[in-house]
Amino acid sequence: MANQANTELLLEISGIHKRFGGLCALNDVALSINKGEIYGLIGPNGAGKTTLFNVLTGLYQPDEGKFTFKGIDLFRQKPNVVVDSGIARTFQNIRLFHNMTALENVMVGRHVRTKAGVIGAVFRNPGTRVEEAAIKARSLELLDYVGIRKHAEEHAKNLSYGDQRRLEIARALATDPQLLALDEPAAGMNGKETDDLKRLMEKIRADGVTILLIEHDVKLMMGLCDRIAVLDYGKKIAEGVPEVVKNDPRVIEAYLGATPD
Amino acid sequence: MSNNDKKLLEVKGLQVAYGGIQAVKGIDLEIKQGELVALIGANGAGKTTTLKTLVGMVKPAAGTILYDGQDTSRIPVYHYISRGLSLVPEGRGIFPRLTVEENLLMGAYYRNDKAEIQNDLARVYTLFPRLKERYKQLAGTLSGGEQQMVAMGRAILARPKLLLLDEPSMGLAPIIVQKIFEIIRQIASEGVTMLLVEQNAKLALKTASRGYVMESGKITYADSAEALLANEKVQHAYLGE
Amino acid sequence: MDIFIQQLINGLVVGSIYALIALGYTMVYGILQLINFAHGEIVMMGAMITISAISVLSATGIGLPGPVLVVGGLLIAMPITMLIGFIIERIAYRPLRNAPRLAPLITAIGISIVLQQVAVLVWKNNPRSFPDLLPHEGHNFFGAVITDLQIVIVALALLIMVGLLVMVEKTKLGRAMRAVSMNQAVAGLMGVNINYVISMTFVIGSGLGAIAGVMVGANYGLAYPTMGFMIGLKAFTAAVLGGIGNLGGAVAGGILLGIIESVGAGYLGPLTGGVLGSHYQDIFAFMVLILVLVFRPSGLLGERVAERA
Amino acid sequence: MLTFSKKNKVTAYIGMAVFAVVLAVLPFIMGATLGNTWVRNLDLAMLYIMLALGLNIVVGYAGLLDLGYIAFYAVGAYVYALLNSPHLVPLLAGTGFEWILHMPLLVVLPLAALMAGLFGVLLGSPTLKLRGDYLAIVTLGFGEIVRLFMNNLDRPINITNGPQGVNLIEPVSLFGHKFSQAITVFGVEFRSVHLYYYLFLALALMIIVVSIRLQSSRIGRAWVAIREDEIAAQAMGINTRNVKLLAFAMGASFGGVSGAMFASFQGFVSPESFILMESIVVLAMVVLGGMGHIPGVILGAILLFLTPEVLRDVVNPLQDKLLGERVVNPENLRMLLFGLALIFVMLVRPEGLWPSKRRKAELHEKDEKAAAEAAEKESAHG
Amino acid sequence: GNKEETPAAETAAPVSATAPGDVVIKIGHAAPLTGNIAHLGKDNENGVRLAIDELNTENVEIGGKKVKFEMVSEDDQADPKTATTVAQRFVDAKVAGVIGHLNSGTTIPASKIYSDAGIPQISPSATNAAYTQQGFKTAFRVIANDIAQGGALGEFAATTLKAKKVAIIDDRTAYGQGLADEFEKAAKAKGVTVVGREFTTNQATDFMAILTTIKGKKPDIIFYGGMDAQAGPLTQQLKKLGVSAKVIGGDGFQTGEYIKLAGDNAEGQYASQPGMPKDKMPGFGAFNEKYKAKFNTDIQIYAPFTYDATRVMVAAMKKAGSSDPAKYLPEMAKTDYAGVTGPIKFDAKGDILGGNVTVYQVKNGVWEAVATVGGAALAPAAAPAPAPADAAAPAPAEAPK
Ligand SMILES: Nc1ncnc2c1ncn2[C@@H]1O[C@H](COP(=O)(O)OP(=O)(O)OP(=O)(O)O)[C@@H](O)[C@H]1O
Ligand SMILES: Nc1ncnc2c1ncn2[C@@H]1O[C@H](COP(=O)(O)OP(=O)(O)OP(=O)(O)O)[C@@H](O)[C@H]1O
Ligand SMILES: [Mg+2]
Ligand SMILES: [Mg+2]
Repeated sequence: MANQANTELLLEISGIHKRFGGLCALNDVALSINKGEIYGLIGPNGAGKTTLFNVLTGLYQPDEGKFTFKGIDLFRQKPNVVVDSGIARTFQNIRLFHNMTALENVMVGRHVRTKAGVIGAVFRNPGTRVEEAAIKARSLELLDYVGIRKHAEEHAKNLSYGDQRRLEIARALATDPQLLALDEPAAGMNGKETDDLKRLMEKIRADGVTILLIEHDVKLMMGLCDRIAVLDYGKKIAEGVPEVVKNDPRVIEAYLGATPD
Repeated sequence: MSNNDKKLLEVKGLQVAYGGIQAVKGIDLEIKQGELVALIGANGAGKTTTLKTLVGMVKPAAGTILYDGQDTSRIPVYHYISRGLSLVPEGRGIFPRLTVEENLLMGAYYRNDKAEIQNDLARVYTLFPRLKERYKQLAGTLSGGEQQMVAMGRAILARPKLLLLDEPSMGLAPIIVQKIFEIIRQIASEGVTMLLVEQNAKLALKTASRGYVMESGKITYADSAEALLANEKVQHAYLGE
Repeated sequence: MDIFIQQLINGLVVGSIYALIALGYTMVYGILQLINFAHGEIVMMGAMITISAISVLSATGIGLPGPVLVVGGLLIAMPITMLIGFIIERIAYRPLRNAPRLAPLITAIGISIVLQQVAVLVWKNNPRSFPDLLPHEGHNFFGAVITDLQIVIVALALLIMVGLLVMVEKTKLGRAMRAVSMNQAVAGLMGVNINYVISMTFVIGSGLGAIAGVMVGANYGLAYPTMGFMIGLKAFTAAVLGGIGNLGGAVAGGILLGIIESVGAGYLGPLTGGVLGSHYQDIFAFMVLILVLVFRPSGLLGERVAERA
Repeated sequence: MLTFSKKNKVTAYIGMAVFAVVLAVLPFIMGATLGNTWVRNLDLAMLYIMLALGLNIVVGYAGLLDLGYIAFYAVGAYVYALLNSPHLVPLLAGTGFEWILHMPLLVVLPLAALMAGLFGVLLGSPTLKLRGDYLAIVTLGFGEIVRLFMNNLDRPINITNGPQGVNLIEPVSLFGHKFSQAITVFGVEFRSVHLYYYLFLALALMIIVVSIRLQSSRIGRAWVAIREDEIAAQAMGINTRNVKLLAFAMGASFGGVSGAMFASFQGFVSPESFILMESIVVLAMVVLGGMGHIPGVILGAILLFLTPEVLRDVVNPLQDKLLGERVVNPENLRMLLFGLALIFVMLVRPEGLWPSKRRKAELHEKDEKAAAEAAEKESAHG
Repeated sequence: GNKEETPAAETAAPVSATAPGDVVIKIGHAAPLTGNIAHLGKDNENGVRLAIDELNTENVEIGGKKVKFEMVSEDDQADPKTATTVAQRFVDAKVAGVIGHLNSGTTIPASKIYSDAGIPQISPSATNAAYTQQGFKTAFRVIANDIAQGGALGEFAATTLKAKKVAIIDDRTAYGQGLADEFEKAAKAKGVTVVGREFTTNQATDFMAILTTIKGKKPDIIFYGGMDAQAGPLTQQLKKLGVSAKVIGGDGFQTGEYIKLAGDNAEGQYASQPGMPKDKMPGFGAFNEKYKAKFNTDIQIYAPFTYDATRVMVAAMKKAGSSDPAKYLPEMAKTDYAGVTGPIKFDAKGDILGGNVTVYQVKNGVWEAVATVGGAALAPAAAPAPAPADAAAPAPAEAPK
């Protein structure tokens, strides 16, 4: 926002509605995220944040609205198309492939960027072998990147909670996303671990990936995000730089309460 | 005052293992009647495991647990609650396809005093007016904060003597966290003894009178809450910048 | 027209029998998410034991009236099937509660084979005729015929469903059953004796199985050790059609399946100009099942628990 | 199937060579000691290995519970039977399509696989949205539909010859030699059962290799991912619809190959061979052996197929010896023991007799999963 | 054949009752001994056992040597695949001949293996015409085939019962469908109208839907091609619907079981049985008594036929002076034997010559023969089968409907 010249629009949604039976989980939501920013999404429990993530990643089909990413129309597209276009995510309740190793988890993330099929698998032609080696190399690199390379051969479910969160991020990064959507990555982490996570996110951003972040840790959000949007009852009630959002009376009333500390 | 010095819970040398993995490696804990004690520590330190062991969901490998002066090792899981031990589990553990009221009544499952149960239910509804509004809604459709309220309300209906809370603030909006902690203080003020496990260490220590710090299955610090808050090492390891 | 009404009645009766059995499947499924493949054999056991019990009772020579004999036989059979149900859960399912999902499915199949073979050893392979003791006076209903026994079957299916619904929705045991079905660990924390609740579910389901078995035996006049498989399969299909785990769904699915079958058998021929015939009734039934599930992936009345992402 | 460290490579190669020799002479050893029934049993066991490996792709790899798998076996069998028997002759007479009959094995076999694969897709497509037990019942229904069609497509036009089945199916003929006739090479007489043994062995090995290679491929990983968590798999960009259909098609085509071989081996097919119980038995082979683990599945297939046959040899003589008469109908006893064995094995080894590491791990997952599920709020809107 | 003392057992083969010097001749028997029709399979087995036990007391000599017979009985589970496995077991066990199988669906695939091994096979009960039309020299049967039985029933329905309209039901098994088709052909040939053709399965117990359809068509009689376990409840349900048309069918439910299952409603229904009426069978009375005495149960259906089949086989061995299949097979073809079921001779294909079919009716709760239809004339006439080598398809002459 500050320097218009440098901003490049990455994701734009408008008029998004999502209903579950009688409940309107998203009501006319509009967002636009610029390339390279860390964009925060906050709001009370049940406000529709995760639902918005699900819509953005194709897991839920919105009822109406507009959704473009890099100018490509992704409205009501299948998840695999969305991922292919460059959006990846993590889940609020960690959803790893528990009985695969950490490395295999990340390798699954490479699926969308590779193409060996049955023929390749069966005949193991040179092309397939090269691709397979590349998948592995890139995956190890990513494990290293998030700092859990030493756990590569462990089953995902045996990793500690914080490492599982990191693994989920590595897996998402394996799809080569331009936009990485993280759903409460710091939930259940203590202050120290949260700080580590914050540094990881800054590194990812520095490497050119735009981040969309949901978190209830206000301190983290205020310190990390370039801009923040606030959802309440499926509606966007505020948007702007942290300082402004923090002092918005509606946000205080619906979400922050009397400021702690 | 003598009553207040009574040890409600006394844990000695507790060890717990999952298969080959030792999750708790010989810890000692003590909680006096009416106390609010916090248990903090990193992920995987063994906090949840400790709580689960206290209510019989996990069997200890070694050590003794004396509750109200009695050894609890032979009690089946479903009898703990009638002895006054109640756990609000990590992740809330509500029954998604029961209504809010049915969930609350599950807390009183072991009780047969119908009139008293109705009283307690009314009390929960005054504590959480939000739940009264929604008593017929399926609990699975509630928001996270509301579910946490259901879980706490359910525990109240069990009339516990010792209430164990496992990360009640996890994933909740700040405003809800404040509310939950208000309620925790209120329940404590009514004389219920509590052991509170929290990732939000600062908040937990501010609420509790005493605290334990757990690290890789061991207790590393045991002190008054203020002392722990002031402890630099604790600050550095758990409280963040 | 009278033919059409007759076909509907036929379907209703078969359907009610399916429903009676489907209730047993659905109860167990509801609480454990387990297909109790052995339930069909419980039904068979109910019928076979009742036949034996009746012959013992009538051999005493007291000269009891027919219906009393049947009820007497049933009262002997029910506790036995309940015990069998209890034992099955105890030895074949309980140890596998934390095992991979398909393991109990295989033990269930094993149990079903074992029960069937035990029945063959006890009763031999021949079909047994079910003693003709119940009134089956035919009543004329717009030119169609329905017998007393058939009316009883339909009424019983509905009655038992209502009874079960009341139990599950209104009683403490019912609430505990539902709680156990959602989260066993937490239900235990609340003071629910999970093993007891699950055992009760099997005991009740198996008791119902015995009733269903007697209805089947009496209605068709025979029972045999291998009868459980086919009728169990149909009933299970009905339970799924209605939405497995849902008591009302079991009855709705049962009756619907019965009517589909009977209408399929009766009208596929004329409707297709004789190209298809009653031999396509099962195909027709399965096609309907698939169609229903494609449009309602959790059955007719099943809860649509969309998995949350 | 087995991995060896480098320094063990030599021993491994020796081991493999020994194994290969054993496989090669096995039918003759069996034939000499136990009779040709056992060579025949070996042949049939091989067919079941192929079947079980096919189902393993669907159930073991992709985690889709299929109770109607035998349908694909049936499709393969009928494709072979109809194209290699006199049955269709009157129907095709004068239509100009007579050429479809009597095609060489190398054409019929892929055709059978293809047809079965097609049916796999046909079954797969309406069931993609279904989960767990709903999928089970629909696949079960599908299996029955296929069998019923085969039983009833004798009127108005006689395509399958209905319950009478298709008879006089020609045996496999390779390199101009009919497998029904014995052949003598270097003084060794290879009988029909031997020839089939080597053919089936070759096909089974092929299927094993394909299974192994699929497992550790990009596609194999996608299957496991879907089995572990379908939504997460979707979110990783896996086109779950196509990947699942692929599993159905691959599994089905293995079944088709096995079915075609069954038809030629047996010389007769009828719908009775494709009843639900067969599907259940094949499923039991996969689960009992160790889902998703190829050696386990093979072991399961061999054990479940051969146990009843062994019991046949054991139960009667044993009763005669011990009791002097046959107190219990041996056939009942055989089934009884089979049932008890199923229960016993599952109780002792719920993860299967020879599970993969991954599956072993899964066994200890439930508690955590319950907690995770509880944490997840579930929604039940109508 | 005297009492053996225990010491002998040490040296003797594991076969229990063999004196040291005897030659043991194994005769295979195959039938379903488990499953739905195990009672029929057991009955077949009993027939063979009776014959063999008798033969063993008769001091039979073959080629100048005293011989002992031993039955090797196997369960084919009525399943084609199992049947071929069983067949291979017999071949391995070097049986001299096989009595079986019970069902057409198992007899046919197994016959190929026997043919390849050159072992004679006599089926006591597989009536599907295709069995003997494969061109196998080793395949025989001692029972009239479906063409004969269906034809006889059709004729009986038309001429004796004077039926004008019939409805036909079959159970979609090889047996039921085959018989029903033959009945349909014969009935139509006699000018009877087929007003309905319905289908059920051999697992079914509920027939209300198809019977309701049939009721609307008002047939004079209802033909059922299938077994007793279905025919029983089917008959009951007809009565429930108030249909008075008579039920008629083949040997599948000409059993005591049927009468039990259908209860009072069995009264007056018809079913046929290949062969002469039991009381007219030359040796049936004596056979029946022996059977009851030995097994303490009633004959189901085919025991007399398996008994005869066993004896026919042994008679051929005696004549040839050898139990080597290659040697006695030619004698089998020349069989001329007076069995308890009647005279037995085979035609060129191995079918019984002049196989009669008797129609029975339930009267006062028991089956009573009411007519014997001359299958003798029908059987050879109806099966011209010009090209024995590869004609598996139904004979083209019968194609037009
Ligand atoms: N699949 C679904 N079916 C029905 N209702 C749903 C579904 N998914 C979400 N909802 C409802 O939509 C609303 C928004 O939920 P959502 O999970 O998006 O909230 P959230 O903002 O992420 O909350 P939290 O901070 O607690 O994670 C809630 O009321 C929820 O119950
Ligand atoms: N069911 C289980 N099986 C095997 N290991 C387990 C199981 N539950 C927990 N563990 C292991 O025991 C250790 C302690 O776990 P626990 O859940 O008690 O930690 P915690 O302190 O509650 O952590 P968190 O803050 O993440 O909740 C961890 O290493 C964990 O991986
Ligand atoms: Mg959320
Ligand atoms: Mg914890």
